[in-house]
Amino acid sequence: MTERRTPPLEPSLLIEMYRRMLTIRFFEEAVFEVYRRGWMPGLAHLSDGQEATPVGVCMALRPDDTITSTHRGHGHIIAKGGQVEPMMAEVMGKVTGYCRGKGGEMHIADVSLGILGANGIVGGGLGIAAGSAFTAKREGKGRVSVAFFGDGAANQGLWYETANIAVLWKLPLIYVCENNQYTEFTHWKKLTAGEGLAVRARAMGMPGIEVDGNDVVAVYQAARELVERARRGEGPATLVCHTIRYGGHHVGDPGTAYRTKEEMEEWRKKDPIERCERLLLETGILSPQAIEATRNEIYERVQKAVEQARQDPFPPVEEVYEHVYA
Amino acid sequence: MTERRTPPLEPSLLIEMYRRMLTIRFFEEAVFEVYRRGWMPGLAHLSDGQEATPVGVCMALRPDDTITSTHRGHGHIIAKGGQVEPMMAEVMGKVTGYCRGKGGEMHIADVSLGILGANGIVGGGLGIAAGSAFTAKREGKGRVSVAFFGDGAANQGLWYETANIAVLWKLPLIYVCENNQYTEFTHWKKLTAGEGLAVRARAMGMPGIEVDGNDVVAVYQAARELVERARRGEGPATLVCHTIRYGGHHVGDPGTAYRTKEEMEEWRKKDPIERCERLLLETGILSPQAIEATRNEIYERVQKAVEQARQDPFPPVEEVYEHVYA
Amino acid sequence: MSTRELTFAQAIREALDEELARDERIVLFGEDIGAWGGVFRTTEGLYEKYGPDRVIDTPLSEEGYVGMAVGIAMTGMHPVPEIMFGDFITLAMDQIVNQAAKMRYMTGGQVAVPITIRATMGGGRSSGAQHSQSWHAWFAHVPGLKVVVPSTPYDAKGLLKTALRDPNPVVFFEDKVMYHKIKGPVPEEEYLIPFGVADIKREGKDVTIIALSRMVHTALAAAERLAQEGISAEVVDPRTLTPLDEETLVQSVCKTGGAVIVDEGYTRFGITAELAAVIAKGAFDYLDAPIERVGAFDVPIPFSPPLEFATIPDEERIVQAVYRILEGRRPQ
Amino acid sequence: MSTRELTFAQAIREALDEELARDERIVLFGEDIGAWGGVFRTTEGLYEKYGPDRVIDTPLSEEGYVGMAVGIAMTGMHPVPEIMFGDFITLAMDQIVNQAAKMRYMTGGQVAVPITIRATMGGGRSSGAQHSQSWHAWFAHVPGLKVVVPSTPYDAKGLLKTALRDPNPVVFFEDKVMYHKIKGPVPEEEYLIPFGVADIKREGKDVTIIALSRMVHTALAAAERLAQEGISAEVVDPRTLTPLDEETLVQSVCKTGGAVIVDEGYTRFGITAELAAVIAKGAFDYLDAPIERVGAFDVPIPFSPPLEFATIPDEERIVQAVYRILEGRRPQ
Ligand SMILES: Cc1ncc(C[n+]2csc(CCOP(=O)(O)OP(=O)(O)O)c2C)c(N)n1
Ligand SMILES: Cc1ncc(C[n+]2csc(CCOP(=O)(O)OP(=O)(O)O)c2C)c(N)n1
Ligand SMILES: [Mg+2]
Ligand SMILES: [Mg+2]
Repeated sequence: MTERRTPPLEPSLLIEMYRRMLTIRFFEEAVFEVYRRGWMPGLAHLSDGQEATPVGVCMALRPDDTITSTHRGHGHIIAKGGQVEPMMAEVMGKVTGYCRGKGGEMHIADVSLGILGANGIVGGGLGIAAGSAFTAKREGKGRVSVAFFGDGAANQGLWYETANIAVLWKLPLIYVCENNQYTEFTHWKKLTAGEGLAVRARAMGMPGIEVDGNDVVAVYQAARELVERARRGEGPATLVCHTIRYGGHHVGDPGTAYRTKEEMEEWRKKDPIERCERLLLETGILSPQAIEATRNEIYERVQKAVEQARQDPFPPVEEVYEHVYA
Repeated sequence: MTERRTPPLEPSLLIEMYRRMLTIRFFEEAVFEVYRRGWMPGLAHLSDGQEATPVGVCMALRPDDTITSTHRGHGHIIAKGGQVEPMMAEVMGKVTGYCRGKGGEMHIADVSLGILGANGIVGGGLGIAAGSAFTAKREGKGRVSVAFFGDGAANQGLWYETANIAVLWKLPLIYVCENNQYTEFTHWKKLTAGEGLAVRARAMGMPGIEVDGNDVVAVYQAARELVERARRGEGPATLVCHTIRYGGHHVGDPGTAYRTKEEMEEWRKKDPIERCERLLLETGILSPQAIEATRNEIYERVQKAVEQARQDPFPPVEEVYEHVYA
Repeated sequence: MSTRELTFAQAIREALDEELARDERIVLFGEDIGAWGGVFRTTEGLYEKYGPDRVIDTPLSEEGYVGMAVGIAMTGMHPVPEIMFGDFITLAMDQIVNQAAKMRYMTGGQVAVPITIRATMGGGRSSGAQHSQSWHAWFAHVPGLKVVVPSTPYDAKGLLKTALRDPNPVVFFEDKVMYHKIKGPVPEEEYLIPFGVADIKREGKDVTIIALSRMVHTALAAAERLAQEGISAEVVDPRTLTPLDEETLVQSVCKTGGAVIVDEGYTRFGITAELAAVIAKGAFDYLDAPIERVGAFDVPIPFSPPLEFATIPDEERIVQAVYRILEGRRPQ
Repeated sequence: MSTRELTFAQAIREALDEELARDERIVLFGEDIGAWGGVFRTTEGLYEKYGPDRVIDTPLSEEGYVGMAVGIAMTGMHPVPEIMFGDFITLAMDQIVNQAAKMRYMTGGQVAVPITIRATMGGGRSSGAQHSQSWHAWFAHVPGLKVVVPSTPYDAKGLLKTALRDPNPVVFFEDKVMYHKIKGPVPEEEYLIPFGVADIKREGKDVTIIALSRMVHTALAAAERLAQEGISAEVVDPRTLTPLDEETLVQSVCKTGGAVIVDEGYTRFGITAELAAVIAKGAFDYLDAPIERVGAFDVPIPFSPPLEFATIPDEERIVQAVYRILEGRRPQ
């Protein structure tokens, strides 16, 4: 037997990270299938390939910390504890969905878990995240707020305006920029001046850190440090995670026209889940059998969620006028 | 007789700078008087004290270069060649004004001089300036675009969005931030995170330079370098000029509640016009008599402009429907 | 009940003061609303009384601080962002329309978004085209928002207090010309005014003038002039646009047989259009003449006073509109 | 004249193509409109044909690139910024409303601001509350803008070419559901359609249905159904909202005595209100029944299909509105 690696983190934590990443992967693959079979209305924006970022960040959070999510939000929601059953029902527009079918694929939220909504306006959630950080600071319980957003969103003026305010007021806010290399169909470097958001963040007076967004341990460690700093009242920070989405911009885009095969193959070698699996095996935290069992268990759960959601009813038409006002 | 200083710039240039700064000073003082006497409708935002920045920058420009101005725009307009007569008439809402009385104090423009309008939306002109730079680049004649704006405007998202695009597309655009220490009634440091706009500009991938905004020669030299760089096709830059407004935020504000006497006295010692006068005297470019004559000449011109504007008619009511559409 | 005369600005300030004292979840945001007391003095003294944690000066970033207000509201507080000149609300449109107004619905009712956005409106101050606009029609068109347009100190205070207890986003429009010019009685005792209840500001029987915000005063002056000529005009103030008290408006017109609708916003596709459409339908069998709409001219607000005053509805235009209705009145 | 059938998207693309070729001052801006050809394929092939200097991919910065367009227009070019989903136009409101629409007026006529803003509208694609809205009413309310709402490939091409030669800011709304679903004849030869001229899409005598953009097709389907029952409905399409061809609308209603107004935007304070107000006045003596307004329900557009389809006007709602008018018709 070869020498075992020492686990970089608590085994239970690593297992949980692995489970959440797998859940995201299987969920996204299932949504794709649901779309392909015509079981869902509209389109979906999948995040398979990007699992390490939301999971690494969210495992550094407390239950009462909040996140804001994006159009590509399924991963954030699962990472923060969202359940696949009401998620899948929401994707299909069923009344059993998190938002009773009113939100849809792009707007899944579970406010009780601190998930303050996903946003179809790219960058639109940055204000909400900063606002949550304001309340958190006011409450004084060390709660933090995380804003997930993409490399494209990073060029919206709202980032700049809230970053200025967050630094000034020392808000416990972590900007997590998932740089998946593309803003829709265009490479981020064609759309982003200078060296990117981490450098800009530093110019605003906050830490700007970049990490391998496909390494869940690295993401976790970086996030943890920034989160703890924010909890201590030392203000906001920006964490840029470099990653890739495997699929297209949405389920209708194969994602091949603007990306090369080689590029994608390079990224596949850095698959976040495989890396985590290797780590679990090499540290002896999980046996190959346990890995296999975990995969099966989660896969089954997601499949069941699909089956159940298919059976579930659409919302009754009377609900159309509900929830406009509180 | 004491040794003479060597002029840092062409004497004719220094004289013209002096004349334009004086014109601004006397114009602003006249507007205040016009307001005080109830000869103008509404309020006015004066820039006395800040003369060196617009003049230093605009003397580095060609006639076909464009500028965009702000709510505190009289100085920019005079610096770019605007005439006091139609300006004063505009301030009073007369049909002889630059904008036939439709624009008013806050919206004086002479497009034929490359003055693409002043803006009552703080930061609102940044898009226009970037657009003019786009056209300039397309024309390929070395023309540049200058955006004047304040320390307050620098926190608007539009700066960030256009800065990103301007750097990406290498637009011949000079952002000139007049940091007059206050955003209305609040000190800029209370509203601005980090070290300020020059640092932010660098993070966007363009030069960010700071100068003494009360030293017309320093402003000119810095502007000239950035303008020439832009003409050569090397892209945008940001120039931050530190200065102060002598008066209040507008003519109804004495400007004393949020600023100390000492602070203002320090600034008065750095008066841009007095410094320029001293330079002209010490270099022998102008004699005390010539200085006196220049002051009188310009003062008289501004006073005449006031008298004429008072006589001028208001626009006929029929004009209200004109100029909505071209 | 003891009453005093307060200006419109004082009434606003008093509502803010009382609600800040009552509910510590309320926080005010805006440019120079703190130490400076607000450029229109509507927050005067509140910074001193409630401190910099409750009355907060923001950077010049309308999108940013209104956006933050959405998140603050979603996490249990009640933010009150101020838009100094309503013209600048353009910068915060996305956060108001796509975020604040929709979050409850999109989450299937999981959250409430209690934000009170205070914005000014109104021209007539020679402030030029970018400091004189009245954009309340836009927000009345957006589901999920409530829109309030008070005309008197009494209404302003009672409605603002209601807004500050409403769990929904409310856009509260204050005509800046009224702040220091309009005075009126305000009880010492606490009171609230419910949304969706129009107020008959003057009773009459020959014609109904529907007006809101500052135009109520213009309408009342016109009604006074008409009274001298023996014409009895009823003046009705809807007070809120969403919800809209259609019934009171329609009933008044059913009684008088004629309606003039007055609003300081632009005429085309504006407030007067909706109110006219509602009344034309509701009072279809009672209208003796076409409804008259009196709004701002459809031009950017000009600076020069003779032009500016021409664009904004005045007494004379209202009176002329009433004449047109009475002339056009069919033999009964 | 030879004609072909083109889809709505192809007609748009062809107008852009022809005008890009005709006038080199025209430059297109937008997100992924270049190499990718636009997410709705309306700029397909134009990048290849006119190059990256004429068909320009922008960062995700709506306020920024629309703002730039104002300056580009003021310096002699004709920019065409695209707002991928009309919902995002909220982000560019200030630049459209306070800058583009006012610059000419505020400078006393010194400049023209020829911008053609292309924006989509329309729901029915299960895209959720932030990708399904129709905000054309806002812009119709803003002086200085022109607003175009074409319903057919023929109109889209002719009106877009007119917009691209107009020296004013034009907001051109394209219902995204029509892009690939609606086909129609388009002549090979060049033609332009002037603004402010409504088009009678179907003649009739019993009732007038006024509809715009995609709702024209829904109205035509309703008219067809009504025809089977012996009811002859006229369908009138205003095509542009500013300028508005009030005369044609009013004349049609004077002829038929009844009006149903259909728009996919929200009902309250929306397009249907202005059109109803204009007609209620212009056809006052000819209306036999109250005007019926059919707009989207006043709720954020829901995702789930049964809810979403309920909110958007359909054939059935139009037919029912016609029934109400004919029932309510007074004995003549
Ligand atoms: C304000 C706004 N503009 C444009 C779009 C259309 N759009 C949807 S996703 C997207 C790209 C977003 O890129 P990025 O932020 O990098 O996120 P990613 O899709 O890569 O996860 C665009 C342009 C939008 N939804 N919202
Ligand atoms: C978008 C917008 N927000 C707020 C205002 C109100 N306002 C006018 S001037 C000003 C301060 C501007 O500060 P700065 O940019 O530093 O320019 P300065 O007045 O110092 O020249 C403010 C807040 C405005 N006109 N536009
Ligand atoms: Mg991306
Ligand atoms: Mg300043």
